[in-house]
Amino acid sequence: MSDAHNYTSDENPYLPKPARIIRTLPQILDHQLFQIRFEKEEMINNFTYRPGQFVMLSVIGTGEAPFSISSSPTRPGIIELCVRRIGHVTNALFKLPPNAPVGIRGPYGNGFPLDKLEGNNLLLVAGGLGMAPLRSLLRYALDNRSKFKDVILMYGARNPDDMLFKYELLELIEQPDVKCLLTVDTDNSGMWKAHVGVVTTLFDHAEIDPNNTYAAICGPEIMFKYVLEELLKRNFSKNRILMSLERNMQCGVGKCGHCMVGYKYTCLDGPIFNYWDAINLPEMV
Amino acid sequence: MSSKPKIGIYGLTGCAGDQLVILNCEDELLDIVGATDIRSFPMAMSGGDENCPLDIVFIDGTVVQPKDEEMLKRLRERANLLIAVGTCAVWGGVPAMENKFSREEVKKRVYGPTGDLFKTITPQPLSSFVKVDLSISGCPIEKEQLLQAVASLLHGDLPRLPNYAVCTECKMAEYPCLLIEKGHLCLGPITVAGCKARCPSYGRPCIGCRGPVEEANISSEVRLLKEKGFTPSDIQNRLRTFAGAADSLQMESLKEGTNA
Amino acid sequence: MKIITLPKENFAEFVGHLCSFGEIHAPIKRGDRSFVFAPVKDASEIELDCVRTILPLKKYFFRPMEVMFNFCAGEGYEIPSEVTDKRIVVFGAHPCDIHGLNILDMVFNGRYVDTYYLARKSKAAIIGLDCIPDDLCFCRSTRTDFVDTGFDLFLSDIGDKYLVRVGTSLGDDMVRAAESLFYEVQKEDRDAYKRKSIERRESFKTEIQLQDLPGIMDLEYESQVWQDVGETCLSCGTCSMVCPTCYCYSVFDELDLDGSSGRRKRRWDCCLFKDYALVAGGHNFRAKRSSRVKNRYFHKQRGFVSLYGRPSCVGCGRCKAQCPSGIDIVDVITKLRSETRV
Amino acid sequence: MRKSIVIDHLCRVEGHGGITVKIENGKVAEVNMDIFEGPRFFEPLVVGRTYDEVAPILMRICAICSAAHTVASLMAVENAFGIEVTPQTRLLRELLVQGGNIESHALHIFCLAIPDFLGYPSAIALASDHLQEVKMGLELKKLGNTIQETIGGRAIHPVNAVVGGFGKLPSQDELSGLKEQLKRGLEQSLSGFDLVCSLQVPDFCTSPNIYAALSSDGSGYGLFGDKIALSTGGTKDIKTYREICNEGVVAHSHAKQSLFKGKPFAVGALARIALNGEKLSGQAKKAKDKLGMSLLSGNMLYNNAAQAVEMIYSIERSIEIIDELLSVGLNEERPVDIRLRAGTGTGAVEAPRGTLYHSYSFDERGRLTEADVITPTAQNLANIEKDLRVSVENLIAEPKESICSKLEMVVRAYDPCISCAVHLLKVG
Ligand SMILES: Cc1cc2nc3c(=O)[nH]c(=O)nc-3n(C[C@H](O)[C@H](O)[C@H](O)COP(=O)(O)OP(=O)(O)OC[C@H]3O[C@@H](n4cnc5c(N)ncnc54)[C@H](O)[C@@H]3O)c2cc1C
Ligand code: SF4
Ligand code: SF4
Ligand code: SF4
Repeated sequence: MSDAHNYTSDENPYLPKPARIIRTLPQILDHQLFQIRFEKEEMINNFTYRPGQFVMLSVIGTGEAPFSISSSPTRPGIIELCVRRIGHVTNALFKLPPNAPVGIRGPYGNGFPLDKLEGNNLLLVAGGLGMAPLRSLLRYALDNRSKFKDVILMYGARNPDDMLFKYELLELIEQPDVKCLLTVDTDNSGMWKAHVGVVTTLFDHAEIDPNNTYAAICGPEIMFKYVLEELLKRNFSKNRILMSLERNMQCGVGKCGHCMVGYKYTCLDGPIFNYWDAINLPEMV
Repeated sequence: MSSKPKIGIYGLTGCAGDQLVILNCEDELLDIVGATDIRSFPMAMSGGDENCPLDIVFIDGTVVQPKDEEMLKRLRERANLLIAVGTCAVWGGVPAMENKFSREEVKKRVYGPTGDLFKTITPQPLSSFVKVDLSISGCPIEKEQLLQAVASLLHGDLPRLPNYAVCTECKMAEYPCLLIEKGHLCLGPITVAGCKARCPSYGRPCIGCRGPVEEANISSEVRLLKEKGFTPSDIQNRLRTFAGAADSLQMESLKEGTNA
Repeated sequence: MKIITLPKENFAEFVGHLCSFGEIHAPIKRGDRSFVFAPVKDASEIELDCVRTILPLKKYFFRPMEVMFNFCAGEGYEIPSEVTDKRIVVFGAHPCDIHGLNILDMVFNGRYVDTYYLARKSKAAIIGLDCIPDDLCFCRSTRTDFVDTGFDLFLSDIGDKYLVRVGTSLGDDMVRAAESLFYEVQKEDRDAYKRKSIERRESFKTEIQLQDLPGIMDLEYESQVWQDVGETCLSCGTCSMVCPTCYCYSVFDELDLDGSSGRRKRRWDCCLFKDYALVAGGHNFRAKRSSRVKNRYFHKQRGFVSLYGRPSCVGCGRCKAQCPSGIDIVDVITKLRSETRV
Repeated sequence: MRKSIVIDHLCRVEGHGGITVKIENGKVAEVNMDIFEGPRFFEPLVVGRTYDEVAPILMRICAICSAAHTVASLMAVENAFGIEVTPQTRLLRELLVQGGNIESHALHIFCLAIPDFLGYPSAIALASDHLQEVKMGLELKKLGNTIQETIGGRAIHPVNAVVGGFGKLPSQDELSGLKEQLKRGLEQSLSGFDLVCSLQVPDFCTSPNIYAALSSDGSGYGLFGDKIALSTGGTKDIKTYREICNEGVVAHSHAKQSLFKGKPFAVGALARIALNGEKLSGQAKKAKDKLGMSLLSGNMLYNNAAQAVEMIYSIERSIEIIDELLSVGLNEERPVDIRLRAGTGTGAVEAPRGTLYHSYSFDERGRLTEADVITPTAQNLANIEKDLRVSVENLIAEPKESICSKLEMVVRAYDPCISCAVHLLKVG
């Protein structure tokens, strides 16, 4: 209105930055881990993020979609996204040839409040694809082991073939500095050595002090419900329960309106919400 | 052998308008031909291959006789992706307008005894007989949507077509509302967009040629048209001109509230 | 603020001077009784008495459909020059229109800036004009009947002159370009302005009580009102398209036949659409129309207050004027307030 | 010896049709033009509809000639209510119909017929050897579509032409723009004509023909008129179209066939030029003169040449119409008001393939009680069978494949529009 301004493309938050898929690691049926690196050296060096944040991934020509970062900022250079094949963009992504160009913008969202978490016990509870954002936090905590007290992971999958990051996590079971509890709803293989039963049954296998623990939960809606019950039963403060929400997102930067829950933008104020905030969002009750 | 997708373009019973839209892509036609391997397009070429498997088959027109049904089922067997093009293929179109009288009866009246030589069935959209992978509606389809669809399909993706009402496009283009300003019987609120509100742009009410939008609130539309003084039979006629076979337009659902 | 007067007989000449600041856009007639902002060549085409246009001014800065960038395999992205090239002068923006833009300014600024909106906005001059409300206007209730920022010039009709408030240095440039047409404010001008101002205030016929509405909305979250409106609503999207402060959009890619070049586009979206809150896999966070209707009101009257300290509705009455099924925002809010059901 | 030739599916014609020929003892026993396009029963479907719904429904009989259907339908409605439209509306409607004519002829000549004469299966195949020609054809086709879009609001199934006038008028700028394109198109249509003239036209189907066409009103050649002219002499009022188009049901066809006094007759570009060709002027006249008498030799394969002449005519006439509209300036007029009354009306237009009749009756509330539509292809069917028979008789010594392709060529020369032909009328 007063001073005409031509915005440069650097200021344009919608322009994806060129990147390449350098490796894909099949996980389970229709889920793959994509390792992605920016094309430009300066992007590789400057791209920092917090566990729990997400990026907008473009398969140019098909579209864009949000994905949590599964890798940890403690291991820079490569971004890992664990993606479920489910629609247009993800289909196109799975069909890309090796070394294909993609676009990345971000990181977006609040991520986990690391400053608060540090010095506390961490309880990570994941179901299904919910492991994607929690793996970032898990790796971060293990790489910064001294900053945290106990680290407990509870992860449930439908059966052993549906478990993401299975081998990596099985290794953790042996590791002393983390309590890794894995469970499956049913064991169809007969080879499963860890627990069988829904995630909440794992609570019997860990000692948790609600006063100096933060719980981070991510998974299907129904799992949330039962895990919350379990935590509240154990007198967890609603402020110490963190959850990652999923909503439709078209922009990732708080403009398009789609991810609005009540009056919060999942992309700006979330996707990590503490339970108190979440129940105060009109649409979450 | 080329690796270009093998395409077939066919018409069942209809005005062939949607196939003509393909031919009307004068500026792009040679590009389309270049990017694909058109195996059969009886309206425009002779000597098509009527047996090979097809990656994508485009079909316009309605099923009104057993011959159409046979042809459709045969094409389904041959095709990886079957695309219904045009309101006739997607919703039954004008031929399916009225389903009150028996076709056989009319046929007798019209053709006399010779009518027995051929059979007719109640006009129905393709989806009544086979699985349809993508529906591009419009009477005729919009060129722009067709080209978008072809580009997406060649890329291995299905196009994302508008899933909102004509009113949205009407307002985006800032046309005065004919329903409000002139009391016209406009079906814009319940018709699926994609035509850029073509009729309102000419000061004409939408007659619903693209068929109903998903979850259209038909009962509210009917109520408001009645308030404007239209008779139930006029409203019903108008509603069922292009998509008489659509579930949402059957009389029962006109009465009930829909998914409020 | 610098305030001067422009005699009405000088108005046409002044408009003539404005073209050097950009293409002039002002309300003109379309259809039997509708108006739109459109390019005008001279003052005679302008409908000075237009109460509301079909679309608000957002259409100039946040386009109904726009190309965000073109892409071509291996060549990166190119932002269309249309975004930044053109200068326009919008004449005849009413106070609610300007408030609408001020609200969009807040939304499109912030932690991330929407460069498309802001670039276009930075190239436009806004000349406001006072208006006489009709039955549908309730901008007094939303406190948007008067505006003191967001314009370069603002004209108030005080009889045979306009009182002109100069809001920005660009506005001042426009005045200076035609300096001889303007005069200093006289005592009778001040009196006339105050008289007109009272007259205008008294001409409002529609009022709603908005102050404590956020609380009422929380309280009436489960109200039958939403169910009723949900049954009437056509989900046709009209209200959002015409609302000066609805800014939702959807993003999609369009591919050319060659399969490697194309463009990313966005278009206005509407939270009343079935797919708005749908996520992959088929879960819909607002599957019912009533929940979507409720969301629209919540966002405007409740959520925006939490985020920006004010509701985003500017009381322009467009949604009511244009709703094919006649849903009236004032009516809905009044019902919600008087709702007694538990 | 019994032999039969069956062409299951005719390609490069609109709709579904085939040919069956039975040969017994070296003689042609039976020749059938089979039409198995599914019947859509348009006429009874439209009964009970209000007058303004009729054209939008009935134009959907056919996509290629939807402009002609629209205009004929509107004229029939207006005729029933006794309404006169303004001269401006008449001009704009004519322009719309000319646009349809250009599009349809370009499609037929370049995409369907020329490949025939040059021995290609399609325009696509033709394009690999004659890219320039195909491109030119597509551009001419586009020109016809642009006219229809500008005036009718859509290239297929126009939305802007309504009872009493037009929804929205084209702007002066749009019209001047069209004119520029038409001028370019005129050049192309002349080269197109030369191309058609260079084709060898075989004469295996030559036989005497009766022609029918609207006798163009006014001094010039035209696609409108109140009278039907016949090459057997005399004219008839269009209201008596039933006397000419005596429709009958035949067993092998979903379409009815028309006979005039028991004899087949032909409509279309060739018929129009035979009957009204004297009224041509400008480049079109020169083109017609260049072809000379061959047009009237009774060889329907010359229909393509006649279409090429008409394409020149339609372009020249369109320019003329635009000049006329621009010289007086467009009048911002609304459609003429309608006073409902019970009545019957007929409208006729020369569609690209020949004379098209729409005739309706309405009750006093403006609801349709009866509709009758006679399409050009329906009128031509009997004549096509006649020509097929003549051809088989002339070609009987040739191998089957060659007969087949030549028979297809005959059918295509008529540019039949099969979905048009399949309509319905009440018997008795
Ligand atoms: C913060 C966040 C983190 C996510 N992290 C992951 C992850 O780590 N791994 C993973 O596999 N998935 C993740 N998702 C879900 C993922 O975004 C969807 O699966 C993806 O958008 C599907 O896109 P599509 O085009 O393949 O699906 P389609 O069904 O074809 O398209 C879905 C449409 O909805 C839109 N959409 C926007 N937001 C979402 C959403 N959240 N879910 C679904 N559709 C959406 C898309 O843009 C698109 O227009 C996450 C979502 C959010 C919001
Ligand atoms: S004119 Fe029709 S399409 Fe346009 S807003 Fe009104 S009802 Fe909707
Ligand atoms: S406005 Fe309605 S009738 Fe007109 S083209 Fe669009 S969908 Fe068809
Ligand atoms: S909600 Fe309605 S009244 Fe309020 S600003 Fe939007 S359009 Fe205007």
